[in-house]
Amino acid sequence: ACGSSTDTAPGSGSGSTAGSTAGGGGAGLKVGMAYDVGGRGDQSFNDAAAAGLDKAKSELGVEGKEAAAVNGEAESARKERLQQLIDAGYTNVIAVGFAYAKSVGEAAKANPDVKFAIIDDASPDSAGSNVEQITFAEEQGSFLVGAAAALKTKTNRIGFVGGVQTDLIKKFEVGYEAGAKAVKPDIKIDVKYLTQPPDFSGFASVDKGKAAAEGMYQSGADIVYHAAGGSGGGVFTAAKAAGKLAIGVDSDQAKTAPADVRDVIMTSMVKKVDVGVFDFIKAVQDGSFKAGNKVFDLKAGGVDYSTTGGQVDDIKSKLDEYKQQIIDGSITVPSS
Amino acid sequence: MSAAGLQAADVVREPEAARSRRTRPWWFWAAVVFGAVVVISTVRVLTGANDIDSTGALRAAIGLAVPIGLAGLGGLWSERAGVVNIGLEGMMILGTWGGAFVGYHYGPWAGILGALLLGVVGGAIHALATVVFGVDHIVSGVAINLLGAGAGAYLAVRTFTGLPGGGPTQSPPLQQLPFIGIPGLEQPLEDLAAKQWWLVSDLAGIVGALTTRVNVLVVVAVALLVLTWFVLWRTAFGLRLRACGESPQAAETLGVNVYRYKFTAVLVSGGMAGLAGGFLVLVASNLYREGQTGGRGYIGLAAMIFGNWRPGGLAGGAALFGYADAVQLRSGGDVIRAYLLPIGLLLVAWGVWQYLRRRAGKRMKGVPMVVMGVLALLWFLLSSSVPDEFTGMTPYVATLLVLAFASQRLRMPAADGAVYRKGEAS
Amino acid sequence: MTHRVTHHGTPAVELHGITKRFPGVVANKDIELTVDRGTVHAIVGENGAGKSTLMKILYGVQQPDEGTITVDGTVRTLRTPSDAIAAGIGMVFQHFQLADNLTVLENVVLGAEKLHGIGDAARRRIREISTSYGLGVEPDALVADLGVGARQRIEILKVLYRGAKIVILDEPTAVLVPQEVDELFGNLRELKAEGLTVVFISHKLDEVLKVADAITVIRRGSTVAEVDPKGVTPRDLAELMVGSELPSPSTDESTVTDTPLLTIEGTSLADPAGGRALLDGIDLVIHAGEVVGIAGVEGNGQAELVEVIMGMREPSSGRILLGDVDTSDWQVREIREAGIGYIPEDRHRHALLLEAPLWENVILGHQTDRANLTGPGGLLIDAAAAKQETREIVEQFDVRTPSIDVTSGSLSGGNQQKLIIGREMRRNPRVLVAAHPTRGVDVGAQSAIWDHIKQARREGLGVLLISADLEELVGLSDTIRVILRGRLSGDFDPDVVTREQLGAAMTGATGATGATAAGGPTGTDHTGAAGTPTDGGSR
Amino acid sequence: MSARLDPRRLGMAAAAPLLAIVVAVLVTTVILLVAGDPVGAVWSQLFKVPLPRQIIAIVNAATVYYLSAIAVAIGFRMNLFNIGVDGQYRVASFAAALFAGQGWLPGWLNVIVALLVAMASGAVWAGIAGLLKITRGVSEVISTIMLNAIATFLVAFLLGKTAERVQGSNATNTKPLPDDSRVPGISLDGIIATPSRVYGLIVLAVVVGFAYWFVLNKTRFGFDLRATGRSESAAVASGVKVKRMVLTSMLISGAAAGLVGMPLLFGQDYVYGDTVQAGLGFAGIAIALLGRNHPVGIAFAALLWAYLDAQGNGLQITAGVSDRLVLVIQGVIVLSVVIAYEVVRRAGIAMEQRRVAAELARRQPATEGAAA
Ligand SMILES: Nc1ncnc2c1ncn2[C@@H]1O[C@H](COP(=O)(O)OP(=O)(O)OP(=O)(O)O)[C@@H](O)[C@H]1O
Ligand SMILES: Nc1ncnc2c1ncn2[C@@H]1O[C@H](COP(=O)(O)OP(=O)(O)OP(=O)(O)O)[C@@H](O)[C@H]1O
Ligand SMILES: [Mg+2]
Ligand SMILES: [Mg+2]
Repeated sequence: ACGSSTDTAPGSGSGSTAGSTAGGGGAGLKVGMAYDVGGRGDQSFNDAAAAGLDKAKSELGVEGKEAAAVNGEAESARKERLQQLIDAGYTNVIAVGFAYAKSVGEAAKANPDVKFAIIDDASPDSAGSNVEQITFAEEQGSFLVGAAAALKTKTNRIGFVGGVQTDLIKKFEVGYEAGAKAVKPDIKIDVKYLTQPPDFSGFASVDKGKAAAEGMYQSGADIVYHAAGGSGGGVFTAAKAAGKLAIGVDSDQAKTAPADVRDVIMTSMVKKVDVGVFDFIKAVQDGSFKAGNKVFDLKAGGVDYSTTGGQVDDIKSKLDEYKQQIIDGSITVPSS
Repeated sequence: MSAAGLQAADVVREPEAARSRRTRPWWFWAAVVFGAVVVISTVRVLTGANDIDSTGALRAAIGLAVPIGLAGLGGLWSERAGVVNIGLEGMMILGTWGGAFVGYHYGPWAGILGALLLGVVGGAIHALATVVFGVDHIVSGVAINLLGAGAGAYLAVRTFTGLPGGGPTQSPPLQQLPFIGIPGLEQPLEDLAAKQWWLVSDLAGIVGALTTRVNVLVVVAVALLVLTWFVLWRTAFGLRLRACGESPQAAETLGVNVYRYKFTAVLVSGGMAGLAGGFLVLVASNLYREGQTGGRGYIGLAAMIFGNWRPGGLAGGAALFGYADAVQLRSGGDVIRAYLLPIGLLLVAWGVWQYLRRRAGKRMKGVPMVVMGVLALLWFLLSSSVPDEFTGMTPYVATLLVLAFASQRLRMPAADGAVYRKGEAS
Repeated sequence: MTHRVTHHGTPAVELHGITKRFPGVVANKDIELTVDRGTVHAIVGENGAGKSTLMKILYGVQQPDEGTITVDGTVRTLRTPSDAIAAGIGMVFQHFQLADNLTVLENVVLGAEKLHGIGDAARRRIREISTSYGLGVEPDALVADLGVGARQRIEILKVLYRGAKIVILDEPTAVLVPQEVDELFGNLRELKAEGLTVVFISHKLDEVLKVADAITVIRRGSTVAEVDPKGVTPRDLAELMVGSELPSPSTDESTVTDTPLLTIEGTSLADPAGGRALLDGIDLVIHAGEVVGIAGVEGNGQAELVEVIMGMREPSSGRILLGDVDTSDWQVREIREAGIGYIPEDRHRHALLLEAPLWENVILGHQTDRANLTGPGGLLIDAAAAKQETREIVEQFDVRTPSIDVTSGSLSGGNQQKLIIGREMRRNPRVLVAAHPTRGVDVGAQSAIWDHIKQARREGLGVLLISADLEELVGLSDTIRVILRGRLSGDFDPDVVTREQLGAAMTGATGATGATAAGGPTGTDHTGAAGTPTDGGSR
Repeated sequence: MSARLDPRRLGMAAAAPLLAIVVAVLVTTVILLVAGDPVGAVWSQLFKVPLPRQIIAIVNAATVYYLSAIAVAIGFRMNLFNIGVDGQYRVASFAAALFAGQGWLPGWLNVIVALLVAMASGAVWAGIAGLLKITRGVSEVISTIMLNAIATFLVAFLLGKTAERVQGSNATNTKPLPDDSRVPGISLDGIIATPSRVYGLIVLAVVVGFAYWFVLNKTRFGFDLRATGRSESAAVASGVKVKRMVLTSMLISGAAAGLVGMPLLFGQDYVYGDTVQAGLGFAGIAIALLGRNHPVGIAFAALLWAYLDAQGNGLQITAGVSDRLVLVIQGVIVLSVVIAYEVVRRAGIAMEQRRVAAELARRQPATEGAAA
């Protein structure tokens, strides 16, 4: 997508940016997207958001402008990014990641005419009359894959690899554990976080993900769930080498992971960031934008488990049963 | 001329000359290693922390140690020639991009060359700044870290975006380099290791990790280590190179072209660091990923200093770090707890010995050790595992502890970091 | 007074019209030099006269701007030392060019690996040369473990190993004691006998006269004379060097009093590495107005003695009294504050901040001297006062510098030394610890430094003088002690003691302490040896 | 005296940075051309006049960089390479945020004590490296690298234990500062029209910078410190207790590092959490070196750094070029600046020597035989 900029005459100043030319020619809505660290192409969280934008481009004819965060950047850099998107005329701004919470809050106050969406945050920091706070019930989706892992394990031991030990990733772990314990109260769960904030390299350390998962497989676990972004690739490699199974995260990784490891991905906890993004854009276009927190939970179809590959077909009914119980509230999944 | 007079003078000088600083013989180190295995094996049997030296843990350790070792080797080449190289991290990042880019388009073998080459480019910049322009070595190194990080990321955006499975921060998956091993050994060793016998299973685990399913690039790395030792300490080229790090003026007055040796050394240094990056993309991860080096260049530098600017020592430092990292990544809370036992005992013993040996005034030096040792032992007895929050620190704490107890004999090349200009011999 | 020397046959080296300019200074100007084969040819001149530069040109370290170099009848262009080595030239530099942390073998074969490799063949060859010239060099020793004499011999071995036919020695005797100088000269004669040619630079004119077959005098970059050593005196040579008459030696009366200033009692220092004690029961008293000279082969405890006195090391036993105050456990700063001045042996390492301006260097070592300080509690540096002080030092001690704001590194060695001496003397110390105060300094500056020391002595200063220059020791000291293996001998009276007696005591060849000529400080002066070293030389 | 006012020298000193920037622009342009990125768009973004709010942001960022660089520079002047400023300021920021968040003390008192807490904890963290160096001879390069990593784990662990959870937030933060402990920004409304404000604690940077200059250049302690940095052996012989000096300067460097995060804490974030700005210590190394360890030089370097950061932020949006390019430019600038300085320095030395020699040649005839 980025290659397009080479087509622009040097010096024209208005170089079209990543992905901005992919959409239809319609003079639709102008959407600015501020990614978290990693940006478009991270094969993970940011890519899911990008997918939502791409869909909006092709289906709704909106125009997009994108920029990504840098590791360890200052708060002011985030604020400035949002402001520059607005200055460039992209007056519907999506901030991807909770790091933007404060910036969105302030930018929203300073630009009351601009519509904002923020992913993964529903705190007072980012709240505003022109802000949609999009959050996901990661713990609910994780509960389901946790249950799936417990149902499938032969060794009564499963694992969880977290990229960076943040509260957000902790939600995945807690839900996963609850799901597994709901099926087998005595199940043993190995947990490993690759790095601690503010060292976010745990989302990019394939080798560490691999080492962690290998350790789990070799000490008896047979299914490992990862919430480790790019490091998850290492978990899959380890599963493949050990002849064991893994669980993907965010998107349906049995479809997106490298072809040779897809068969070890038993299921994935799908977090539909793309849906959140698309819905926001659509709502703004429709004029049905509503400020406030929009929770994408199981009930709303914002999180789910995937069935690609058919490896969980045999337990699907049990999983759907749990799903129903969560939706109707008879099971409350803890989130921390 | 009076040979007798000379003898007399030599006798007079004896107090100085007597202080010889020979390095320890190889069997000393062999004995140390074997002793360590015995201790570890005993601890394993006593505590049941079987992952302490399992083949898997050791394989992971090797995988984590190699990039650090290669980076350290890069540091060694450059610093032995008198050029401080804090820019290893940047050169490594360049290597990751080079390895991935070339590896993707021309296959993993070519990828090795790509990584090497990009590292050499980083080395060339450092050499240009430090050797040709005589810039402060640390400044140049810091600049190269910035440059490497920026260039790697920038190039990745330009070259990986739009490739299948690639993106601005990530390359497409790369082909694997082959693994090799001594055929027919894997199964028997694995069986033996599984028996969990004292010493026997441990040795089987170690031999297994070293002889089976070893990536070719690991073999290359080990070969480079040995080759480095050979070239630097057993050839005329190496002698000249080291002389440039010890006394460039002396080398110059004997007809050595110091600039050329320094330049070459820094290029090789870059190549090694690049290869360290290449290992990350070609073996450890099978793809490029922004931020993948995660400060390993600095750790490599630390390993080299740890190893007293010697290949064997730096291999030891890298191995220690890699092993500790592997253990902690493999959720090794129980293994780390197991280590509290020998460490506690060692500290107590050392402290007591200090107390007994020292003169009255300095006896108290042993006391803190005993206290620390007792605390370690208590921790060992009262817990079943070290909490996960602490295991992550293990490699760093272990390195610091080892240094704190064994440092002091470090000696860097005498002219390391000094800017050399030709024609200043006097 | 210039004695032209006639040359026969093809000279080994002919330098013709050599000119070398450095930014703003002409180091060599139209130099002519002819060195006959199989001779020892000396070059003398003041500090900065251009001797080293000329030799570096001959050795290819630096390139001449003009002029030709002819070696064995062939005109050569020597771009690097390799070219010179190929032409059969070897050089021992003014400052040793050795890598401390390499072995002797490695230092020797470096750059000449093609000859015998770097292994056993080379080792054999080194042993061979060592034996045949009696150098006593052990190939596998670490250079760091060796003393100066041994290092000097390694430097010579390096040259011989390369098969050099022409050997340049730039001030090889500056750091040697008499025995070592004799050995070196023995070596030179042996080399000469084998047909080698030696070019030799020294400030010790008596030595020069002793070994040289011909002498070239250089003054401010130009050759002023070539003389035959027969028939000239050191004084003639010195006057040729400086281009004017030298001052006549001053006469001194003893100023020794009964007031002990510095008393060292039974002081020992254990070797941290566990060897024999570095200092062993040192007893020494320095009285007001007395100069106590310490002679000895380098490495026998001189450095340690100074370090113990200055508080850089704590003695393992014994007492050091300043007046009647025990200072044994004082730190350097307290000791300096108490009025001990210090002229270290290695000025670059211990006495100067080479990158700092002169006035900051004048503060160094006297940071707590109220004269340099201002503000409440004296916490601030008084730059203005320090600069004024520096100006006065520059004036009074003839430090040749254009400004006090230039870095001390940009002064020549002699001027650096004068600055250091000025800094210490101006503070009116009670005791001065001076190690090799005139090492590598030219004759003019040297006598100026001596005058300052003598002047202060008259005013009651006590001096501990450590020197490798026996002339200096004999000329300045009221009492001489010899240090050997960390022990001090009894007193020698400088007026009656001979070189041989001192030499024997320094090497332990005889019952050294028995040779003591007179006990205690003596009242006679020793004019004959003081003044300049040049006339005391030929005993 | 003449050394100060020599116009040629002054000219050369000014030429160095300019030359460096020209070289940096050229090199970067070549990179852009090779990569096929729009050269004009990049430079017009990087060189366009920042908007008022961006100027404020640049000044604010520079404030923080400045403190970090001073902390590094203190070590450098002693020949100590404190790579650990990064860990030190994170430990300190956390401790200060934790303390100040409790609001035990009222208003300004809370701020001042929190600053002291920060300095103390930064000093303690750096002191570990100092102690290891003087007691065990551990290279501060290694120990500070290790301590950076250990700081990460320690702070993350303690933050996890002490964090204040906010409903709906995924960020992990300490308890926010009470309102009366937030340091108000300084409005520059009179000069440039923007509601943005400069950190109130920019005062801290000014004070620290002045103190750095004053202590190093004017005090006895500073003299000892610089002497040790220039020649340890000479310093020992002059009576400096080098071990104590190492520890002291490590402690001071750590204390200064402790202040790095304070403008952020009291002027913007009001909490310490996992989205706090990281890597400031490493930027500080580059900035200190770029500013040649000089308090004013560092100020310029910090502003340049912040300027490039700020202008680079918009690269993706206005020029469609990866903002990683800024890192490349920063690296190229550091290299060209130091190379230019080196070239100029050598020319300067040659000039000085020429002067010395000329002066000597002039005085020589008069002083000949001066030994008398
Ligand atoms: N590399 C250089 N750059 C600039 N000037 C130099 C250089 N080397 C020598 N000089 C100058 O050349 C002159 C001659 O120096 P040289 O070292 O040859 O003197 P020397 O006769 O060997 O003195 P000494 O007896 O002290 O060794 C000195 O004035 C010195 O300032
Ligand atoms: N390589 C060089 N580059 C620049 N200047 C030099 C160089 N070598 C010497 N000088 C200058 O030459 C002058 C004399 O230096 P040199 O060391 O030869 O003095 P010296 O009197 O011979 O001292 P010493 O007797 O200690 O050798 C000084 O001003 C010094 O700065
Ligand atoms: Mg000289
Ligand atoms: Mg000389």
